[in-house]
Amino acid sequence: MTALLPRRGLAQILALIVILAVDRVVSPQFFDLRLQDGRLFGSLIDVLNRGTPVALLSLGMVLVIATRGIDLSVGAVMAIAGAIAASLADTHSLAVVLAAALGAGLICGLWNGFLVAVLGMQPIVATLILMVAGRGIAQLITEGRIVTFSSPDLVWLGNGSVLGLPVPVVITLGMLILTGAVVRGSALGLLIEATGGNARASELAGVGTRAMILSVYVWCGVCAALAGVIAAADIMGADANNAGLWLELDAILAVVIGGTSLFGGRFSLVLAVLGALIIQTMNTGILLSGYPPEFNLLVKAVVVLTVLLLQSPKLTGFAGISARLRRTKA
Amino acid sequence: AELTIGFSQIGSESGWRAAETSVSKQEAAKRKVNLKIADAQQKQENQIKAIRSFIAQNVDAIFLAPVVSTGWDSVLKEAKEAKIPVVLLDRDIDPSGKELYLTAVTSDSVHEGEVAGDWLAKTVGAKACNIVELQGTVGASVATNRKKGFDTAIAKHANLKVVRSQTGDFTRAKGKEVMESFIKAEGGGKNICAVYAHNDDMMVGAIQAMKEAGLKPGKDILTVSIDAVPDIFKAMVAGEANATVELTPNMAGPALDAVAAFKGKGTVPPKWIQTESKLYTAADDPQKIYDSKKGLGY
Amino acid sequence: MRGLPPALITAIVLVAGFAACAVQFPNIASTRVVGNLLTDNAFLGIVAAGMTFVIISGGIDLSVGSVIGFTTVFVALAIERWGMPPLVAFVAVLALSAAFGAAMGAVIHVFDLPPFIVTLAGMFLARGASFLLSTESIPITAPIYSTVSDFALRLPGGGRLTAIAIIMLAIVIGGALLLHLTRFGANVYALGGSRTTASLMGVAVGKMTVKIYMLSSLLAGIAGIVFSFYTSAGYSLSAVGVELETIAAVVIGGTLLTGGQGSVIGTFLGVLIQGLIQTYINFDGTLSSWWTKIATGILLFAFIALQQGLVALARRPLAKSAGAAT
Amino acid sequence: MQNSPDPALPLLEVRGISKSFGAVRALQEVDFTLRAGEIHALLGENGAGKSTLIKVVTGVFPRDAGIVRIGGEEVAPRSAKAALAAGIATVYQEVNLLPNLSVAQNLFLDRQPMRFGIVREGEMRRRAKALLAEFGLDIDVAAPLGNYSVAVQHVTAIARAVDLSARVLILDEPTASLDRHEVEILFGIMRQLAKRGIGIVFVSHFLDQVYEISDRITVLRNGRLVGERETASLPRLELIRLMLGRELAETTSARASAGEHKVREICASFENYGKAGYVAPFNLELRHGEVVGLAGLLGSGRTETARLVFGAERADGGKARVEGVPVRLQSPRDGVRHGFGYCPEERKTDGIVAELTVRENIVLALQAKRGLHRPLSRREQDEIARRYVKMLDIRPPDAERPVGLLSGGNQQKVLLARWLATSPRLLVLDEPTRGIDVGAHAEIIRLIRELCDDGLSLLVISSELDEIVTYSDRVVVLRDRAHVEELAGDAVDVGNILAAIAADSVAVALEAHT
Ligand SMILES: Nc1ncnc2c1ncn2[C@@H]1O[C@H](COP(=O)(O)OP(=O)(O)OP(=O)(O)O)[C@@H](O)[C@H]1O
Ligand SMILES: Nc1ncnc2c1ncn2[C@@H]1O[C@H](COP(=O)(O)OP(=O)(O)OP(=O)(O)O)[C@@H](O)[C@H]1O
Ligand SMILES: [Mg+2]
Ligand SMILES: [Mg+2]
Repeated sequence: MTALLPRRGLAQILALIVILAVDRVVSPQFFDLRLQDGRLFGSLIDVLNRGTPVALLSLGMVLVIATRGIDLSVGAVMAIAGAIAASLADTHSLAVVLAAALGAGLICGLWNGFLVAVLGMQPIVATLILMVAGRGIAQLITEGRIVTFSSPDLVWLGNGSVLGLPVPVVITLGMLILTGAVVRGSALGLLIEATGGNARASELAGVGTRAMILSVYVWCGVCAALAGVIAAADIMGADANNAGLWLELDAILAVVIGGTSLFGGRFSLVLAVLGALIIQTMNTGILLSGYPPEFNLLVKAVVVLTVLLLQSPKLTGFAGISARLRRTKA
Repeated sequence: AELTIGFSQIGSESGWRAAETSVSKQEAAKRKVNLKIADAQQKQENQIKAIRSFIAQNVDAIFLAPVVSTGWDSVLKEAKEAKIPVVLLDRDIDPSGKELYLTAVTSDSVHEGEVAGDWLAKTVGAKACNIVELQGTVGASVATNRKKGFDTAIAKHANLKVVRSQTGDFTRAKGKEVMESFIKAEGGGKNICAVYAHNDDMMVGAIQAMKEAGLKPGKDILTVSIDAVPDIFKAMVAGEANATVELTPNMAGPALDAVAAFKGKGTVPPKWIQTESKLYTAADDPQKIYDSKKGLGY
Repeated sequence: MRGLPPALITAIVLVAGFAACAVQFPNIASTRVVGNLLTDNAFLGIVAAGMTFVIISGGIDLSVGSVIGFTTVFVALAIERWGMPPLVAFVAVLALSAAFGAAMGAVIHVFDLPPFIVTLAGMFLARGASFLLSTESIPITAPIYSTVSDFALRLPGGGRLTAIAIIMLAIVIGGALLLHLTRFGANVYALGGSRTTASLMGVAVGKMTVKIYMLSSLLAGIAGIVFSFYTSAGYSLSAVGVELETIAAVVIGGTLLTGGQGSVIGTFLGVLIQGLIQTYINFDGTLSSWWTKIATGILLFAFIALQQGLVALARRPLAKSAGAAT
Repeated sequence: MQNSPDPALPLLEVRGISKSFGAVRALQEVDFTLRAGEIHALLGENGAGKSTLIKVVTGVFPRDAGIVRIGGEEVAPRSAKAALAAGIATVYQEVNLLPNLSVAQNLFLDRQPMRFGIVREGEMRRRAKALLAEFGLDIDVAAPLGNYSVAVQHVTAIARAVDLSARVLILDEPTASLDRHEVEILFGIMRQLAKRGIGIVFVSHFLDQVYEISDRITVLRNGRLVGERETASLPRLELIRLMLGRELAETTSARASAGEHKVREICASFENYGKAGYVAPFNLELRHGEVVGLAGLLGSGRTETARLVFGAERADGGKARVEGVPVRLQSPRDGVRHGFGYCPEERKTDGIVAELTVRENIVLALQAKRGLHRPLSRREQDEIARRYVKMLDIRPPDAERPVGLLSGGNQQKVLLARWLATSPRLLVLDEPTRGIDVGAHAEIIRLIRELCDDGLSLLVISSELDEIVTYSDRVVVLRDRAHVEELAGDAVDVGNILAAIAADSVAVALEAHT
C-alpha cells in the first residue's frame, strides 16, 4: 500500500493549500458551504464536482504513464462513451447504458493497447490515431448534434447526491479506492512499476510486460468512458464535439503534478487525483476571480510553473524538507 | 450541366453548425447541385487547403464559411484567377477582400448582440439590473462581435450593467461550470438579474446550473441568448428561458440562388445578402418552432 | 532498421500513398497539387524541423503552436498599429521567440523539470500573451506581404512554388545539414541517447538544452511569420493544435519519441504524408465532419502500420542473410 | 616509476574528501595521491566508495568537504567537462557511451575534427579506425555503438579516454568485461602512457591484474582510507586483509570433487537447438547438481546460448525437454514457469530496475512466477529481502534503497538474489562474478557449489577460465557462434579450454601458411 499513501505528497498538498488560500483572497465566499435540497452547495463542492472528469482520467492515465506510455485519446473516448450513453439513455435501463458505454471504453483501450503492446507503435502516435478518429466516431453516433436525454437514472449520475456529496464525486472516490485495491492489493502495482522502470529487465524476470501494457490502456479506456458518461449526465446531453476536448492534456498535467515521471516507473494514484484537484482549484479560482477571460491562460501558465517549481528537487528548501522527512521514516 | 460547388465548411463545433451543413445539403439537393463539402475541423489552414483543392478540381463555384475574417486574400485571388466565383456564408471577411468574392450571405453578429441587448433593456425597464455574460471562445470573431453589439445596446441604459463576464467556450459543459461560479460569486445568484450568453448551448448549461442552485431561470433570472437552436425553445416551453435571437442555418439557399443566377444569366448579386436576426420569446409559440426545427440536424 | 534508414521507409510510404491517391483522383498527380502541398504545409514543415531537434534530444515542445499564434499577432500589430517596418518587426519577434525558447530550455535544465510540462506551460503562456495583445484578427496590408505572397516560381503543368514553400525547403535543408554535419547536431543525438552519459562525456548539457529549445522556438517564430504571409493576417487563435500535428509528422518521419534517432528529411516526408492525407480528404469532398476525422485516423493508422511493416521487413532479410552465412 | 618526470610533485592530490548520500556516508575524509607516471590501483570491497571517490574528484558529484589539487593547483571541477578541461580523463564504471551514436562519434564526441564548422566525417572515421586498431579492434566505426557487445563498448570507452591525452587517466573497472587478450593490450597501452608521465588510477577486483600492472595501491573500506602501499611491498594476503578488514578463508583453489562419476538425473536437455543467424544448432544436457561452464572468446555465442536456453530468444529448430518432458520455450515467462532463472550480463539495461528498491528487485521474478493474484504480502517480501541481503552480504543492508543507488557489485548480488528467491531448478548465470570483490567472489563461488549440492543445475558463463575450471563439472567451448567442444571430468582445465578456443585460429594460421 506504499504508493497509495501520499508519502511524498508534501509538495502537492502545500501547492493545494496555497492555491486554496489564493482562491479565498480572490473570492471571500470560497469556503462557504450550505445544505440545499439535501446536497452541499458551495465553491469547494464545485471544485470536487468539476474536478471529477480529470480526476477519473488521471486514474487511468497515471497507470499508462507508469508503464512509460501516454494516452492522448482519453478525451475522444469520453466523447464516444457520452454519445453512446446519451443515445441509449431514454430507451434502455441504466445498467445497459453503463455496460454499453464502459464496454466501448474498454474496446478503445484494447485498441490502444494492441497498437502499443503488440504492434509496438510509439504510444503518443498510437493514441493520436484514436484521438483523431474517436471524436469522429462520437460525432457519427450523434450525427453532429447534441443528443439530449431525460432518463432520471442517468441524470442522477451527473446531478444527484449521496450523503450531501455530488454523485460524480462519490463515483470518483469509489474508483480511486477500487483502482487502489486492484493495483496495490494484487501484484499489479509492482509489476507495472517494474515494466515502466525497465521493460527489458522485467521481461527477462518473467513479467508479462505486454499484458501489463495492454491492461493499463484498457483500464485507462474504462476510466475515460466513465468520465464521459458523467460529463454527459452532467449536462443531460452528449456534446460529441466538445466533450473532453483537450482534457487529455489536463489529465497528463494532473499525473505529472502528482509526481509521476513521464519516463515511467513509480506512480501514485492518490497524488494523481490530488493533481487533478489542484488544477480544478485553480480553474475555479480563475472563474471566481472576475478577471477577463483573456487572462485565463496566463494565470494557468504561472500556476503550473509555480507548482512544478515547488516540486523541483533542485529547489533547496524543499529538498531539505523532503529529505528530512524521508530520513525520519527510514 | 449540373453545377458542382465546393463548400469549405468550418467544422461541426456546435449543433448550429451541424444544422447549417445539413440544411446546405438539403438546399443543394433541392436544386440538383452537386455540393462537395470539405470540413476544416476549425482550422484556417485546412480551409485554405480545401479551397486550393477545389480550384485544382475546377469546381463551378466555391462557398466559404470563413473561420476567421482575415487571411483569405491570396487564396481568393487564386480562385479569381481561375475564374471561380466565391460566396461567403455565415461570416464576413475583412473589407480589403471585397472584390474577391461574389457575395456574402451572412447575418450581422454585432446586430445580433444589439437585438439581444435591446430586448433586455426593454424587458427590464428602469429597474437596476446586474447582468452576467457567458462569452464565446476567446478570440472568436462571433464572440467579439456579439459582445460588442450587446455592450452598445446596453450602454444607453445606465441601469444595466455587466458585472461578470467569462468565457464558456460556446459549450454546454463550460456554460454550466461558469454559471455555477457566477452564482457563487454573486451571493448565491441573488445579485444577478439577467444572463446573456453568446450562444444557446451555453445558456442551456447555465439554466441547469441555476436550477441546481435552487434558482428559477426565466423568472428569478432573465435569460437571453443567440442562435435559436431547438433546445432553447424547449426551455422556453418550460418557462426557463426568455429570449433568443435567431441565426438561420439556411445560408446556402440564398447563396445557391445567387450562384445559379450568376452562372445562368450573368446577374451580379448584391455584395451582401443579410439574413434576418429575428428575436423569439415565449410569446412566439416555442413548441411549434421547436417541432419545426427539430428535424434540421441541430 | 539497420538495412533501410527510417527516412527511406517513410519516403517509400509517401510515394506508395501518393500513387494510390493519384489512381483514385488523377488530378492529384499534378505539379499544381504538389506545389500546393508544399505551400500549404510550409509552416508545418518549418516547426516540424525544429521539433525534430527537440525530439531527437529526448525532449518535446508543446508550445510551438502558441508561438506561431503569438508571432502572427505580434507581427500584425507591430506592422499595422505600431508602425514598425516589417523587417524590424520580424527581427523583433524572432528575438522574442528565441528568448522564450531559451527560457523554457533553461527552466527544464536548471530545475530538472519534464519538458512536456514546462512547454505545456509555455503553450498556455504564449497563447495567453497573444490574447492580451489582441483577440481580434488583424489584417496585414504592408506591401511586402502582397509581394511575397504573389511571388512564385511557375512549375511546368501550372503548379506554383511559392516563396514560403521555398523558405520551408531551405530551412529543411539547412536543418538537415545542421543536424548531420555539425558538432551541434552530434550533441543533439548524444543528449537523446542519455543526458547523464552525454554529460559524463563532456557535453555541456545545459547549454545544449537551452540552444535546442531556442532553435525550436525560433523556427516556430519563423513558421509564424510564414503563417502570417500565408494568411496576410495576425490572429490569436491561429495554429491551435499544431503541436500535435507536428509531433505526429516528426514521428511518422521515423524519429523516436524517446530520443536519439531521427532525421529532418524524414520529418519533412512525414509532413508531406499528413498533407497528402488532407488533400485526399479534400478531393473526396463527400465526407462529413465526422467521417473526415475517422478517415484521417484510418489513414494515419494505415501509414504508420505500413511503415512499421516495412521496418520489420527491412530487419528480416538481414537476419536471414546472416543465417545463411553460418 | 623511474620514468616519471618529477616524482616529488604529486600530479593529483586529494585531501580530506567527504561525501554523504542522505544518511549514507560514502566517503569520510579520504586522502589520495597520484604521482606522474605511476599506475595506482584503487581497491576495496563492493560499496567501499571507489566509484564515488572518482565521481567526486571529477565533479560529477558535488563534494561535502575536501580539496583536489592537480599539479599543485587547487581545482574544483563542477562537471565532467570541467574535469576534462583540468586534465582528468575518466572511464566510469558502467559503460558510459551512447549506444545510438556511431562508434566514431562516440570516440570524438564534442571534439570532432572540423572544417568550416562542419564535422569531417571521413577524417573522423579514419582516426577512429586507427585509434581502435591500437586496441586490436577492427570494426565498422560508422555503425551504431549499440550494435556491439559490452566488451567492444568498453574498449571504445577506454580508447576515448586514452585519446583525450589528459594528464590523469582514471579507469573504473575497465577490465571487468574484457578477456585476457584484450586485457594484455590494455595493459600495454597503460604502460606506454605511464612512461609518457601520465598518472593512471586503476580500479579492479582482479588482484592478479593489480599485481601485474600497478605501482602503488590505495585501499578503501566503508568509505575510509585504510592504507596506501607500494605494490611490491604488499603481500597478497595482507592486501585482502586490508580490504575486508578480516581474513579470507581461502578455499577457491582446488576443483571440487565433482568427478565422482555419480550418474545424475537430467534436468533439462536441448537437442539440435538453435536459431539461424544467432547460434548454430547444439546439443546440451544439464543435470541436477552439476555445473556446466560456457567458455569462449567475446562474441563467440555464449550469451546467445544462454538466452536460447532460458527462453529469452525463440529457437527456430530443435527440441527442449525439462525433466524428460518436451516443452516450448517461447518467452522468459516460459523459462520462469519451468523453473529456470537467468542473470543477464548487462545488469544495467537487462537486469536491475534502478528506480525500485532492493526488496522489490529481489521479489520481482518470484512475484512474476506466482502471478498477479497471489501477491507476496509485505511481510513475506521483507522476510525474503532480509534473508538474501544477509546471505549475500548486500551493502548497505537497507532493503528499501533504490537499487540504482547501490554500487555495481552489490547490484549484481541483488540480481542473484532475485533468482535464488524463485528456488529455480536451472540457473543460467552470465558473468556472475563480474565486478564483484574478492570476498564476495569467494562467497558466490561457494554459493554456486552449495546450490549444486542441493540439486540445482547451473549453466555459467565466465571469461575467467580459472574460475570456470574451479566449479564446472563440464565445460562447453564455443567459437563463432557454434558449440565446438565439450570437456568433462579431468579434461576440464585451462589448457584444454584454451586449446579448443584457439584451434580455429591455429587452423587458419596453418592455412595461411600453405
Ligand atoms: N547516487 C547515489 N546515491 C546514494 N547512494 C549512493 C549513490 N552512489 C553510491 N552510493 C552509495 O555509496 C556507497 C559507495 O558506492 P560506490 O559505487 O562508490 O562503491 P564502489 O567502491 O565503486 O563499489 P563496486 O566495487 O561495487 O563498484 C555505496 O554504499 C552506495 O550504495
Ligand atoms: N570483437 C568483436 N568485434 C566485433 N563484434 C563483436 C566483437 N565481440 C562481440 N561482438 C558482437 O557483439 C555482439 C554480442 O556478443 P555476444 O554477447 O554474443 O558475446 P558473448 O559470446 O556472449 O561474449 P561475452 O558474454 O563475453 O560478451 C554480437 O553481435 C557480436 O557480433
Ligand atoms: Mg564502483
Ligand atoms: Mg555475452
